[in-house]
Amino acid sequence: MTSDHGTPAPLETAAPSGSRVNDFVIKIANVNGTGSASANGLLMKSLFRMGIPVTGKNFFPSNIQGLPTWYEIRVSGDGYRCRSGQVDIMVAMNNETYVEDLAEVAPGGFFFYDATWPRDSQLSRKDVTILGIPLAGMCNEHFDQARSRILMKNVAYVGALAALLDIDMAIIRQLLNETFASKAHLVDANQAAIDLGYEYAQEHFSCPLPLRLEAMDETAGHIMIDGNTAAALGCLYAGATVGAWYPITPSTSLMDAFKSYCERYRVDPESGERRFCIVQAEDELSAVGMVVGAAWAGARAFTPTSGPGISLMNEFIGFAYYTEVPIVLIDVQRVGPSTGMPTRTQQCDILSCAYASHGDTRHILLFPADPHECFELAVAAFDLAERFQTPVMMLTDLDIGMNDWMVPELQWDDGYAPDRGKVLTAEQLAEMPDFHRYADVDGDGVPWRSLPGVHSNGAYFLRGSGHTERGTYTENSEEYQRVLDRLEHKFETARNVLPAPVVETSADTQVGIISIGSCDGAVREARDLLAGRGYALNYLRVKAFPFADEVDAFIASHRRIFVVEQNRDGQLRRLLLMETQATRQQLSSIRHYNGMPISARDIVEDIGRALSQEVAA
Amino acid sequence: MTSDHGTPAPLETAAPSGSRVNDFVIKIANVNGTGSASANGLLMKSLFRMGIPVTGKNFFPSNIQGLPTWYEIRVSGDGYRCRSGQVDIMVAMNNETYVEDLAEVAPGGFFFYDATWPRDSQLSRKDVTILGIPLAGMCNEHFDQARSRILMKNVAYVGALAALLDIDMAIIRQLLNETFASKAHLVDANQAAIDLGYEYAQEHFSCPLPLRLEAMDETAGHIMIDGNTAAALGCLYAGATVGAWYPITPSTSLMDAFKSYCERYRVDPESGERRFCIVQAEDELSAVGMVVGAAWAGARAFTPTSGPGISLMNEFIGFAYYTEVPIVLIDVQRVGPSTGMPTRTQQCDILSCAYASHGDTRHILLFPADPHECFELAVAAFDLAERFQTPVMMLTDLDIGMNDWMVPELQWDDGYAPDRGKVLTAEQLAEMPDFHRYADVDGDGVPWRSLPGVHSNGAYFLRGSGHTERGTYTENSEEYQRVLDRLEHKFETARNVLPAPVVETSADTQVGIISIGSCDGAVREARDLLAGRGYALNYLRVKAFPFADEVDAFIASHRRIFVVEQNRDGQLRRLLLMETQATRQQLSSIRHYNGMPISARDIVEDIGRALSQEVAA
Amino acid sequence: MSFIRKPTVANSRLPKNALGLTRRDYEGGMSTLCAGCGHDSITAALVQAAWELELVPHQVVKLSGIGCSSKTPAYFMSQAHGVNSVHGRMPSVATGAGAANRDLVCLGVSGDGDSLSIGFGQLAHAMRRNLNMAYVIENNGVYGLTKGQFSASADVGSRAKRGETNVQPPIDPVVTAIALGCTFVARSFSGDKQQLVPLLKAAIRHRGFALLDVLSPCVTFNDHEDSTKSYAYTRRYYHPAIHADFVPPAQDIKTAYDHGEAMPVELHDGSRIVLRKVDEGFDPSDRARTIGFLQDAAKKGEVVTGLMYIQPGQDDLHEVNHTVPGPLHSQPYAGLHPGADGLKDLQRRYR
Amino acid sequence: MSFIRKPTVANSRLPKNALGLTRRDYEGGMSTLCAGCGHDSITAALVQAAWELELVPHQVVKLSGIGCSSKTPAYFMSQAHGVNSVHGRMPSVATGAGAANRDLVCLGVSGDGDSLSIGFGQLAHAMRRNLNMAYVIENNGVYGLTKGQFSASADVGSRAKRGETNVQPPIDPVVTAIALGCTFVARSFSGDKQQLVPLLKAAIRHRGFALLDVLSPCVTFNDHEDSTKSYAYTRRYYHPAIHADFVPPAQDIKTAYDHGEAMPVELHDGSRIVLRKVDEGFDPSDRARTIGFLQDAAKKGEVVTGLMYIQPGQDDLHEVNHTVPGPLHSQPYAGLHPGADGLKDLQRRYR
Ligand SMILES: Cc1ncc(C[n+]2csc(CCOP(=O)(O)OP(=O)(O)O)c2C)c(N)n1
Ligand SMILES: Cc1ncc(C[n+]2csc(CCOP(=O)(O)OP(=O)(O)O)c2C)c(N)n1
Ligand code: SF4
Ligand code: SF4
Ligand SMILES: [Mg+2]
Ligand SMILES: [Mg+2]
Repeated sequence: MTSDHGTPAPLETAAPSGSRVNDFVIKIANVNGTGSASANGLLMKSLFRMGIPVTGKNFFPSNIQGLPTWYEIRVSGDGYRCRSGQVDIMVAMNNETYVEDLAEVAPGGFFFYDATWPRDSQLSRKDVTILGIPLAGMCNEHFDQARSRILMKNVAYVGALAALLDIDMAIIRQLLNETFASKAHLVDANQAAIDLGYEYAQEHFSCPLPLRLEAMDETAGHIMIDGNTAAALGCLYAGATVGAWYPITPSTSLMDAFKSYCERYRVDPESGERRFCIVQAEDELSAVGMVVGAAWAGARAFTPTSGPGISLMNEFIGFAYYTEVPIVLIDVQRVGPSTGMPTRTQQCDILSCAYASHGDTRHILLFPADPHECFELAVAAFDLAERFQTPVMMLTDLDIGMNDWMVPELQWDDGYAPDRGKVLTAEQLAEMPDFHRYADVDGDGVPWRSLPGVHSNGAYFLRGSGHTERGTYTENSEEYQRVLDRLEHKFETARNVLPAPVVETSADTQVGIISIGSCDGAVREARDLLAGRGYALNYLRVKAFPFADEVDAFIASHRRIFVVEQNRDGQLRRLLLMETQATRQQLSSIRHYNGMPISARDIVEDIGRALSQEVAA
Repeated sequence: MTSDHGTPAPLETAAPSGSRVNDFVIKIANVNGTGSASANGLLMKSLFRMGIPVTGKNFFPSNIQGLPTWYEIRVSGDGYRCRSGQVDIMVAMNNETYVEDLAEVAPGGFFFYDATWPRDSQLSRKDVTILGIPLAGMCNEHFDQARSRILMKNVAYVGALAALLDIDMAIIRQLLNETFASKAHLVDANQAAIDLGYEYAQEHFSCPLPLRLEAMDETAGHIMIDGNTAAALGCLYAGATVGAWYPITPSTSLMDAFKSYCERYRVDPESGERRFCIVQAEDELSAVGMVVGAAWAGARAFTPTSGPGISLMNEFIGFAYYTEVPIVLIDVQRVGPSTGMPTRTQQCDILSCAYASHGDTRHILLFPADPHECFELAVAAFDLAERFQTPVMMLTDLDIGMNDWMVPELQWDDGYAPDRGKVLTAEQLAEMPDFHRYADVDGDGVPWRSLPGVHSNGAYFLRGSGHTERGTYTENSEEYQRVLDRLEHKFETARNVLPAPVVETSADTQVGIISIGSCDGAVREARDLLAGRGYALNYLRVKAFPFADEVDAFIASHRRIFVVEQNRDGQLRRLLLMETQATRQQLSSIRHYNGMPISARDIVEDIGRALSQEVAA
Repeated sequence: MSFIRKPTVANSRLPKNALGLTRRDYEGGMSTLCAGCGHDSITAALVQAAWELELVPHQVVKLSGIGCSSKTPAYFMSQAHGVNSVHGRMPSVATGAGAANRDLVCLGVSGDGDSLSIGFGQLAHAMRRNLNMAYVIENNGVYGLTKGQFSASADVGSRAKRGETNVQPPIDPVVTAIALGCTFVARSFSGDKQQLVPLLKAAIRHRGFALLDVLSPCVTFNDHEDSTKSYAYTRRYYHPAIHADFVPPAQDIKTAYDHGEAMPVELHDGSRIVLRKVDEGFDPSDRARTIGFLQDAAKKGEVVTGLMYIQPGQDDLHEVNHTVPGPLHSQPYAGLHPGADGLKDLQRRYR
Repeated sequence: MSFIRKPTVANSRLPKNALGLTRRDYEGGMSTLCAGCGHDSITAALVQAAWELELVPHQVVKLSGIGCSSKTPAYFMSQAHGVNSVHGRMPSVATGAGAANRDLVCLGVSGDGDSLSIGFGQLAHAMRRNLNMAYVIENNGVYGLTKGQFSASADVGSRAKRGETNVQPPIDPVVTAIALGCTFVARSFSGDKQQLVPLLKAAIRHRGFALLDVLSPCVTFNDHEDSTKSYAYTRRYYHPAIHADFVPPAQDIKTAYDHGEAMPVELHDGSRIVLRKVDEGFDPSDRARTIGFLQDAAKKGEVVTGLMYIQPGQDDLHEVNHTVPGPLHSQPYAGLHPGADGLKDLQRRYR
């Protein structure tokens, strides 16, 4: 039969790959500003509710309305969280991108488009089944307001997919009820759109497709959440009370979430008094300055930002390092250099954060791999910053921060109390007429600090200029060096107290992978694929800088290590060369930096080739 | 005899070291704001004119008036230019620091102070000859204005030293005539002060001291100049026409010098029109922004700064890297982190400059070792910046920039023409309706550029956001990556075109030293001293980053290498580990970072110990 | 090297200016802004003004920072060079470009966030230097590109789309510019092309720093009820205080203004701005009174527009510096240094 | 840990304030500034004001940027915490400190370079937030610490020690602050302690941002002839426009002012500033007129001093935010998060 829309498609011929359950990728091509987000959310949530592991990745433009945007949902019964690297079902809602969208579909896949307008004949592809549904047409008939016609068109394709993939309609209904709890008319409108799509598909196609869904029980105890929200919850639970920020993609939603949670949990119902203070600064220099001031005054304070913000914060980061003020920065990395691609992902600020600011400076960095770790490490960031009285930067990225990830439910131990580190009380200070702010009294390189407003014995002068162990101004070589050397000692003390790397040395092999952050999912799948090809690889994922001894141990016990990261210059590899015993020969670089989240394929090809050459040689 | 001032000192007893000619250190301790600078200059110049190699180092406070300041003159017939690490003659003009100043004198040395006021008995030291001259007293008798009394006191000690060290009085006279050319009365006043000191010394002490001077012919063809002035001359000869800056110690005098030379050589005598434009910016973000704008518009433009300025310039540096605008930055390094010690020296911005700005960025760095190289490399900086269309940073330091060094006369080849790199003319553009700003048309990674105002075919949009080879906006992975990969290619092209390292592999040994910038003098003297102890070491001094192949070759051919640098974190060593074949085992770190210029001793001790242990082992 | 040729299409039927260029020759790439965004109307006005002024496209440089507004230089005069600087730092880049080549016609387009938040310091200092440029603020009271946070120009009581109400006093770029000594200060509205085009022409021709604050509603994030920067609000409280027309050197005022008391202000190149007051309590040469006038109007919530202050004849950056005519990069190299002999000579004092 | 004890000396004979503290208890380290530097006189005035206001030293935070002026917080109130921030960024640090602990008495001391050049943007935005602090600019028209370059407050025609004459219009912090809506704006002179001390007290007690521009000659780089910021020039053209006295809550005005028409301005804590005009053409509650007055005076080269503008009762940063009383770091941790159950609960919507 022809692949014109209407008549059922001869799936056998066009889908040689045959039937596949709970293991394929749906990609929705749309135009931004048309409210496709809620439809995509509805679609993904319903799969999640069916107990099937899913991940959703949003590829949107750095603009507000009218440009192409894509949403990619990977259905993976095996629970793989990264991009698979191929598209099986394309929902093409944007005729501007029909051609490239069709080209992206894997052989045997499906191309599903809005057939309200006659389709461009160029579109046909022998190895792809093309399904057309007059979505706009149906919605224009059924709805009268212009806006709802646009919105419902998107909801309608969810209905169609429900039929084609066998999504549980009860779950969709349930989700609509929850989403529009109070507004019944919206529930009905959306349900109507769902039904339009559903019924049309049932009528015109042989449903379900060979790529289909089956309920499982793999999502229990999990949630779907983005890293910025999770990090914001971490800041809430860490007891951060001052947040200063300047809006910048992709970090903006982090402070939005923190704000709304504070408004929910920290406003006195009677008085309306607020137990937090969030300041929108005029730029990042000011935002970090506010955080320095607040932290110095005793509050837990933080600022979320992205690359350009880190560059602007450089001077203050060095100030906080040298004056030992516990500030927390969250860098949601995006594609650099400069303004780069604000809505694409990369891990390109590793080096600039590790040594941020002029002069001899080194900083504690934390590297979460997913939203769950964003929550945990955000809490840790504040404890570590105060314990070591130094800047702590958590580096996430756009992929983690703005996409919905399926992760285990966040846990909280009510026994937790913030670790304020060495802060002197009024009583202690009263006993201490000769307080030395910068002396190493305990031999761990960490001095004691005092907060303003507590006791006059604690008064000292915080200065970025040369200072003695008492905090007084100096230009004396020995006095200066004593403080600088202690800072190095303090950094060493921190090394093995930081979150430990994740090590998986199951396999008895001399070959391994070291990776970081959001590469984790792709690395895990790649290891399975390589194992399938007979290459077993051990794995270490760094969670913090400076690197713990385990990192050196792992390096020492592996002949060859592939360093997988998402930047051009192999920044993690460089850091390992500087800060561990690793040699260049040992560390091969696998770099992916085109702005799209890394997939297992990006890794498997390179490693496979490298290892096969080894064998050959 | 007693060491009270007045009666001749029994030099034999107090000066066991016996007589030394043209090889000792004079240090003058004074109070800043008392005009000691000119007296010290006079003293040093007169030795220089006697044909004796000298270096002067100024240790001044970060304040304007009333604090201790020191000036150290090393007299070295052998031509060593670094600090010797000991003081033989202390001229103590500041009773606030008498105690520490006396303590600093080497056994057998001399302590020369103003005996107008009875001296503190604590001062006596058996192994040091103490000479008192009532300088203030004599000057108060002889001069009547308060100000000239203070000033002349300083000139008077020059007179005394002239007697004690046997300085050629004719030369002093000559210098006074030159300095105060037009103002005869000043010549007389100064000469009078000289005579007061001279005659008093002749009368009361057995002159000359066993530490004395003898005319030589070792300074012919040389000049005494500071690095900031030399760098300013480099900018003048390079044809830089726009300078933007924000004052910061120790870089301020660089722009001052550039300005005065421009006013001397670039102002039309008739019209008074100026062929340059210097803008004092409101801060460093603005200064570098102006340089970016000027360079983009076609002028050779630069900004001098120091560490804090580099931190503030980070965002724009990344912008210029990615948009390929040829800007020149001169970082006169001072002690960090943060404000640090603005009037002390360090080499602590190496790492932060090499990778300045967020995202994947790497920059061309130049490392002059003395004022002579400041001149040469400043010129090179502009040629390289335009040839490779990227930021070039020249890293000097306070020691080079603000101290007077004896260096070979600056040479100029009138055949030189600025290398503007690949700039398209109006004619070329007229033939080029489809100009691609960011395409690699020649295979060397360097694109062609067009200047505003030249031809409409050359019009393009300079943007720090993702761009195609045509310079148009993109969020497309491939288009983005093509430009980013070319940037890396361009950087590789530059590698072996940059100023080559200075290599001295005379000795047939597997042990070597790699060093940088102002360490050079100390390293050279250290090599001689170590050779004396039987340790011959080869030597490589890097002059540029990225490192040329010679650096890898040197590393490959040496079993053990000592990396000598002036910072805490071994930044050059880290850079070598990242960017060359060097292994950690190979590179031992010798770090000196207390703010004082490194001396041969600081190196010899460590290397000597390390090597003797090797033998032992 | 070698580049591919691409044929250029001539559009013959459209009206041409003295340079033989049509309006289309002053247009740029396709806008990617939201349909109805005020910024696009300002782009159209800029095209009109440039065409009428007969600007030579490649002599013009378009500069901006980051933001929806800062994207617009890509949407006009594609034959002119442009810079999308880093956020808030365009004034310094413009200063450098202007310093390097005084012949360039320097045109800045920015937003209220780019200019009044992160960029306020640089903007103030560019005014102080009386840099020769026209600087347009496309003012919508929000950060559009980052989805609608309040900017420093948000008015007290204005409600954001997300619900919160602004309580911080706004920075009024016009009042501030006048207080800072800016030599040309005007306000207009993206919806009033009649007023905007002549003001743009005058701003471009003014030698020195010309600030033009143009209200430019953000249809997506700040065009709702209770917003004081919406189309509806602006139209409702719109108060043109003075008409300003631009008259090129050649043309004679008489012919241009047969009636109405007109006050011509002569510019450096002989062109004039002809002012006609609508509002008596107002004098565009008296700083303090204008500020008072504006602040009283602000209390009433009025949006006063027109040429608020002008002071021609004040030296610009190059007049202060006595810079040679022409681009500095075209200065013969020989004139920039004293050569080998000069170097020998000047080193005497270092001996 | 263990620290060495050091005996503290009590100076019994000196007069004590209500807290039993003497002036000496409000002093700091030895100044390292040049003999005669105006900044040292301001330090003395600050000591006097703090002592008279009976400030609890450790409740005060002293903040500054970088510069000779910014060194001065080390020279008073050694029992108060202090911050020497990075150059020009003190306002943001003060904002953070103030945000974290509203009980602190926030006192900023800066220079004209630190505040009007590199720091102008931050200063403007701190004013806009009406941060509760007193901000003193020790204004000498130059960058002292870097040896005398002109700053943004240098007057047109003022000659530098090295000879060049300034041609760029100055940024007048008082005019700019008024234009930006600052709620307390005053100018004084380091040489007039009579006027300075009460203004400092009023500025410290004013709730909101109080800007105090104090002319403070740099004897080393800007006190020569042809300098408009010298002692001589300032004394010569000195023009106090209005007297301002500070009266603490308890005290009764009558007793304080038997004669002369006094206008008392009540502050949030019941204390008052009593103004007595010297100059009729002047009203410290009318922004525009004050600006006009100042600009006319500036034309005559006059140095107008006094409390130029005051607007009490405007919400400060915390009143806007409805922040709880007391330091945020003393909020019980339990009240900052909903605990394990709350976490379980709120995650429902992520399923
Ligand atoms: C250093 C830096 N910080 C933050 C951002 C994010 N950002 C981009 S545009 C913008 C605000 C733009 O507002 P405005 O200038 O008013 O332009 P509009 O979009 O409203 O026209 C911000 C905060 C950035 N690009 N760079
Ligand atoms: C980022 C940075 N840039 C430059 C400097 C150098 N610097 C120190 S103080 C100063 C100017 C101070 O002027 P002002 O604030 O007027 O203080 P004054 O010394 O005149 O009292 C400058 C430019 C610095 N410390 N940091
Ligand atoms: S978001 Fe607002 S400012 Fe940006 S393009 Fe859309 S309407 Fe214009
Ligand atoms: S240089 Fe000027 S400002 Fe600095 S201390 Fe000396 S007199 Fe004061
Ligand atoms: Mg805006
Ligand atoms: Mg100053």
